[in-house]
Amino acid sequence: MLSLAHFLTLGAILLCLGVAGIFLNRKNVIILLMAIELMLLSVNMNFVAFSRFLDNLDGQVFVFFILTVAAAEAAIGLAILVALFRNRQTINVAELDELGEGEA
Amino acid sequence: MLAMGVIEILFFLFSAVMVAAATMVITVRNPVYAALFLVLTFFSAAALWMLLEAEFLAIILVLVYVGAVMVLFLFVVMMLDINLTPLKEGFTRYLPVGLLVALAMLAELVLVLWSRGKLGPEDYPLPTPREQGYSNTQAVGEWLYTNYLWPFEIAGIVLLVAIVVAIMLTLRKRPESKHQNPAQQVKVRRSERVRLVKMPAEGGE
Amino acid sequence: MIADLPLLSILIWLPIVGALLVLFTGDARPQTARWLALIVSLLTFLLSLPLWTGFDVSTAAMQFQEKKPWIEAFNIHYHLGIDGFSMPLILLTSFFGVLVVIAGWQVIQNKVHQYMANFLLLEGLMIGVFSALDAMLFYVFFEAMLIPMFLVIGMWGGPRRVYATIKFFLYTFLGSVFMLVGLIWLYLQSGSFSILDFHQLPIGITAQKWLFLGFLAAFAVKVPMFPVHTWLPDAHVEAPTGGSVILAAIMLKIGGYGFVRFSLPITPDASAALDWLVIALSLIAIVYIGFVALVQKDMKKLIAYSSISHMGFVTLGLFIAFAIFMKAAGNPESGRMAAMGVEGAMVQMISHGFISGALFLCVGVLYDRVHSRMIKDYGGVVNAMPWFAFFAVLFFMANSGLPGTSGFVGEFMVILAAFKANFWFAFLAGMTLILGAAYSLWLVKRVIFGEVGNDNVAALKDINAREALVLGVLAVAVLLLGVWPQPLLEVMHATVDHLLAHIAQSKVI
Amino acid sequence: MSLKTILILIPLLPLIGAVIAGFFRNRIGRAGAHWVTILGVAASCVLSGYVLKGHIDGSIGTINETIYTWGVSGGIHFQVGFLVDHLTSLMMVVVTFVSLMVHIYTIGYMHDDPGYQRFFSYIALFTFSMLMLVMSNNFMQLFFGWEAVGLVSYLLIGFWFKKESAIFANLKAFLVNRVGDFGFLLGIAAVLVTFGSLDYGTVFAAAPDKAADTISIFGGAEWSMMTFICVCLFIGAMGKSAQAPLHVWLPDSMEGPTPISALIHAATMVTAGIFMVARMSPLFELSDAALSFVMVIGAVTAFFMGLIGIVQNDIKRVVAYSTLSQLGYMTVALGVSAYSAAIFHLMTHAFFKALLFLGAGSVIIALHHQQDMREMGGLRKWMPVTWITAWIGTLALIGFPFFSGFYSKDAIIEAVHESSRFGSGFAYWAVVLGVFVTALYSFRLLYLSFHGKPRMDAHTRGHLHESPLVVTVPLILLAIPSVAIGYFTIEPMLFGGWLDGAIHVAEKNDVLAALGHHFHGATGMATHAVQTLPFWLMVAGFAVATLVYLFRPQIADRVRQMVPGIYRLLDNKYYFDQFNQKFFASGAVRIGQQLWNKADAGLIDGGLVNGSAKAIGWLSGIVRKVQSGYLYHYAFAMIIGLIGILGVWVVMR
Repeated sequence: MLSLAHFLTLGAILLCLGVAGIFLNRKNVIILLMAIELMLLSVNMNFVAFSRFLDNLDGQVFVFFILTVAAAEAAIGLAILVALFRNRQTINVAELDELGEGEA
Repeated sequence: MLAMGVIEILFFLFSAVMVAAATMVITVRNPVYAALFLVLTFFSAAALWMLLEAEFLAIILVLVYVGAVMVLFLFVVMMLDINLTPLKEGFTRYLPVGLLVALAMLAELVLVLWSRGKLGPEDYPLPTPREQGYSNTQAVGEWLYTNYLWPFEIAGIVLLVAIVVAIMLTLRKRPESKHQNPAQQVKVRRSERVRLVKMPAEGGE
Repeated sequence: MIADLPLLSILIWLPIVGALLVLFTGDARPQTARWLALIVSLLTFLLSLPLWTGFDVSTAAMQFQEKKPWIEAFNIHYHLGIDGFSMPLILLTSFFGVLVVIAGWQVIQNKVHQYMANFLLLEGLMIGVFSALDAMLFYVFFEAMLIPMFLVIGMWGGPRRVYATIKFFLYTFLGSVFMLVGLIWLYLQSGSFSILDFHQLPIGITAQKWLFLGFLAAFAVKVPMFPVHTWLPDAHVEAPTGGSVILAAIMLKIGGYGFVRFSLPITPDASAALDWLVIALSLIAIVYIGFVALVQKDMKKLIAYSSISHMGFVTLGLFIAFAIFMKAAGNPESGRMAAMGVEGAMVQMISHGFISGALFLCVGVLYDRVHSRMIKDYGGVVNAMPWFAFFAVLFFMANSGLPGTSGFVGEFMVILAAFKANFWFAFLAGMTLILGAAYSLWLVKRVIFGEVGNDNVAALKDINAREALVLGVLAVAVLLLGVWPQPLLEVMHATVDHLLAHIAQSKVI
Repeated sequence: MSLKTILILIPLLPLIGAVIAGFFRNRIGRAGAHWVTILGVAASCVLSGYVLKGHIDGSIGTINETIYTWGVSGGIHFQVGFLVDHLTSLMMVVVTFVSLMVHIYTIGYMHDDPGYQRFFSYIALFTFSMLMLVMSNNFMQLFFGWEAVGLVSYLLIGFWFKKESAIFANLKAFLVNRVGDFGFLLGIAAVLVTFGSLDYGTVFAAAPDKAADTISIFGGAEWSMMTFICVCLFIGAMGKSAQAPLHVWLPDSMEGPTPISALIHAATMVTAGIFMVARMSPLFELSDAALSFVMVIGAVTAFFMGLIGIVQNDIKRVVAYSTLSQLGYMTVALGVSAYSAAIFHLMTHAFFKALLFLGAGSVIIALHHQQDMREMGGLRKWMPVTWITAWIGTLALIGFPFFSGFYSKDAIIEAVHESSRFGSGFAYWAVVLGVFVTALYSFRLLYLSFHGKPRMDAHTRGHLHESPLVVTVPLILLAIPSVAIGYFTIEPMLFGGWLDGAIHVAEKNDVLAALGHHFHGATGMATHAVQTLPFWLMVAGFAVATLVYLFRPQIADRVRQMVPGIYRLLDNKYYFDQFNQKFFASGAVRIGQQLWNKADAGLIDGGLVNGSAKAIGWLSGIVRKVQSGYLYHYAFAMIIGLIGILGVWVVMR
């Protein structure tokens, strides 16, 4: 029998993959963004599962909003990326340390 | 677990595909491949949501996410002439750490999930399927346009702002490109365009 | 009729909306911005007059009340109303609203629209502070007020403006967060944010003491009391003239107002138990700051220190009430002198508003011409600017508490009441008679009188009609209040009596 | 016109004149300024005369009217109103008359001054303030007038604001007066707390009941409230009436124009303290200690300030020190409960001292603002009117029989002699020896400036001439009362009960009543004077002055060399100025400097404010090392945090 736990476990695995993705691809902003998408998906997965098992539509509505915001985020993130690339000719995160102390 | 019904089979199938695809997303070298694997992940997720009778969201995920957002990703990846070599540096070096962190987290999450022992089939059995004619889309729509009207409108504004911002960030004027400026066209005055020239009448000499 | 309108709301929001309109005029049309700001501020002032004419002096109840639910989840209301304490202060605010617009007319040449908008915004928020009867509403106005002031000093200020603004902001903010904690605690106890409910809420003595200290932190910084006063001289020195005027004339009063609206009625027992603290700090402020003012080399700094010293009378007047009660020991006739202290404090606030505002305007007049605030850069100004000298001497005399000017009234009443409480209170407070005259008139001697100090002074032009109008209006106000303070006193009798009757009762459960 | 209207008009007319002359000075011009103020003062002088006449013939009684309520607070009504009794009406006439004379005189004296209109505005404003002071029926209004005359005095001493010495003097005058006012205000506060009212009538009526009240100031020691009140009030009087040690401002105030020295710093304002104490007699009578204090202060001032007058060379300063000394006489009279004698001397002094000052002013104009007596001499040839009136003033001042000063001063000396109050022995010798001193410096002044050889330079001598009519007419008009007023008024003033309604003297203190038994008419008093010690001391002073300054000037130098210590002490005015400058002025500045640098800037700003900022800066300097700026570091930190929190949650659950 399928249970809520199955779905939640799946979500957990997905989240951990997203986290691992951030660690492994620490220099490539595009893949970082994708890893974030993975993590968002895991959250969405949980929401949908809860919505179904608790018979409450709020979860789905929230997924809807998360999708909206994620889309906006992706659009802006990519736009920043494009602007960044134009200015710096790179998307290597290791070279983007403006926030740190100059000499560090 | 002995008698796996169709639903269980489908669940494990799609789950397996999804986890595999997600693993590929974070491990392949080429971002194009990564994006494509992400598409696959989303497809699997959509299928799983179908199993959960969230048809509307499943479709939306495929249409909007796969159709628009991921395509955008691909565009960007392909448009930008990215030198991939330095980006992959240190992949193997960070592998152990990443795995360790991910596994630690997973362990914790699983611990949270299972140690309670209240999330099993007995506590939350799979609800009975909806009867014929039930429309998930309609239900979500009704819910959305009543209880969540304001947040919905705000979400719309957020999207609008995102569009404007994305354009603002990427728009650049190229000096060589020719385009018209309506504001300046309207503002123009006669003296700037017409020059009256006095010429001597012909044959005056 | 005008009286039926929601006057307080109009007074708050008219300047704020006006500020937005002024902001929209843009940088290119300074003249429009100026006129628009003038019209809005004049309108606000005119609309504030019905508050006075329609005010019922016989009752201590809140008048012109407005109440609408705001955040129902926390029982927060948009609740406005005024009594004898807040009404004069609102009038003072709207009055100065007009004056600063006129005062900044020519002086400010860059980003005029933003300057004017800032002041209108400030005006609306300050009126909001004085009329809010809901603690959360009060707090919002109280904090929001910092923003325009921050901008005014930060954008049009002097060379060290960044240091001054940050100091100003951190000081006041640090104080007010303690107040916020107190307000939330009161909410949890009473289930409402209404200040009037707080007044009636019985509270244990320990809790009262903590609350009192929380309020003290917020209001002592605003007043400012020794030893949290050091932000004021810096802020004043760096602020543009209009900023200094509003800061001295109105913003400091919010501290004093806070004491009568929060500390005294909400925590009367703690106030009685800790009155020695406030009295001691006030007396230190009066004497110590008097000495410090004496040696200032910068005119604005001197006036700023003198403000601190004068505001010491406000806190002294408010808190000697308890000492008088104790001395009167149940004899109600004898305890009535307490009212003189509180009323003296209120008069002192209004009067100090006029005088310090006028003094900063005077310094502004000189600064606009010579671009220096240093005393040594002047000398013999009277030779070139006789009319200016007339006003300056008048206001400095008022600052030193000359009878017949408003500066005398408050100090006189507070000293009389202080004597009732304790001879030494009156003795130390009376020192201001000497010190105040010393620093005020020494400045006059060095700046106004004497041979022409240098070529800059020789080239000075006397005040123009616009400056004369502003200073003249203030001079009339200072003299009128000094010769006949009864109209002002009359307004607050009922409220003061009510407050004193209230704080004489213990609130301890 | 009702009486109330008249009373309101009396102070208001000069005020209106002042306002018009001040604000519209350019519109109305010089003549307009002096006409409008003179008309205002003249009108109020006439009206005051009318009131006085009413008092004399009994058609007007004591008036106590409230004009308006200034404020009500704490159940106490502060009102503005007038109390006009015999004392007040006398003061009103003296004030307005001298003021009128000074106004007229000013037309000549200030003729060439660019601040002409301003000057008239100021002196008219002064008249208003002084009238408010004397006509007040309560302490608050008294304080108003008190400070207002101080303000005008401040403005007028610094009238020539370009002169550094003038603006120093006016600051000094105001501050020293403020020290007195500080005491005065505390006294008023004590009155209010004791009586619950500031109204004269209420307070005086209740005074006997409160005689036993006490106040504890230092710990448990109980002081008599009445003594406390009276001493505090008298400290105010010490400031205004320049009693030692608060006298230091008066000599310096001579930096102001001469008409001011006459009006404010001789005739009227400085006598406000005397007037005030007399007015408060119902309170002072209840405290012997306070009266002793008053008497001793007065005696010290009367004798020691007179001594300084002997060594001064500035003509106005000599007169100023003489004023100090005469004020001391009045104060002594107050101290022995001879209030009427003090007021009597106040009145006669107002006339002859104004006369002397204006005479000195006349000399100063003639010599083009030369004030040093060593540069004068022999002026009688050129300035006969000034010379004669100066003689009259001098004779009145030294108390020559039949002159007004004789009656008032002799009455004081006799009263002191009669008194048995603690310290009256000392006071008696101080005032008696003071007569010798007075005669000495007065004739010194007269001889040095009007007699002997002319010592001014030839150019000045060539231009010498008598002053114009606007100057000499006031001199003559003032000379008349200087001669005669004592003779005609001593009987009603001192023994006829003229002031009985205004001044209260306890039975046991009434020295004047005791004197009254020996009094047999003004003529008798004058002829009897030949047998008294003061008369012969005066003659001795005259003789010494004549010998030293008219015939043998070298004696003065020899005496100076014989007692250099005393000379230096007197020349430096007992080092009061140096002490004040060092101790109070520099001391206050040094305290302020220390407090500002050490406490304000050092401890609070440096330690607490910037110190906490520095501490935070130091801490964040350490913490900022964590902020590498690399995105993945932040992500890493977030994830670690997440794992940590999750772990805690798992464990804690």
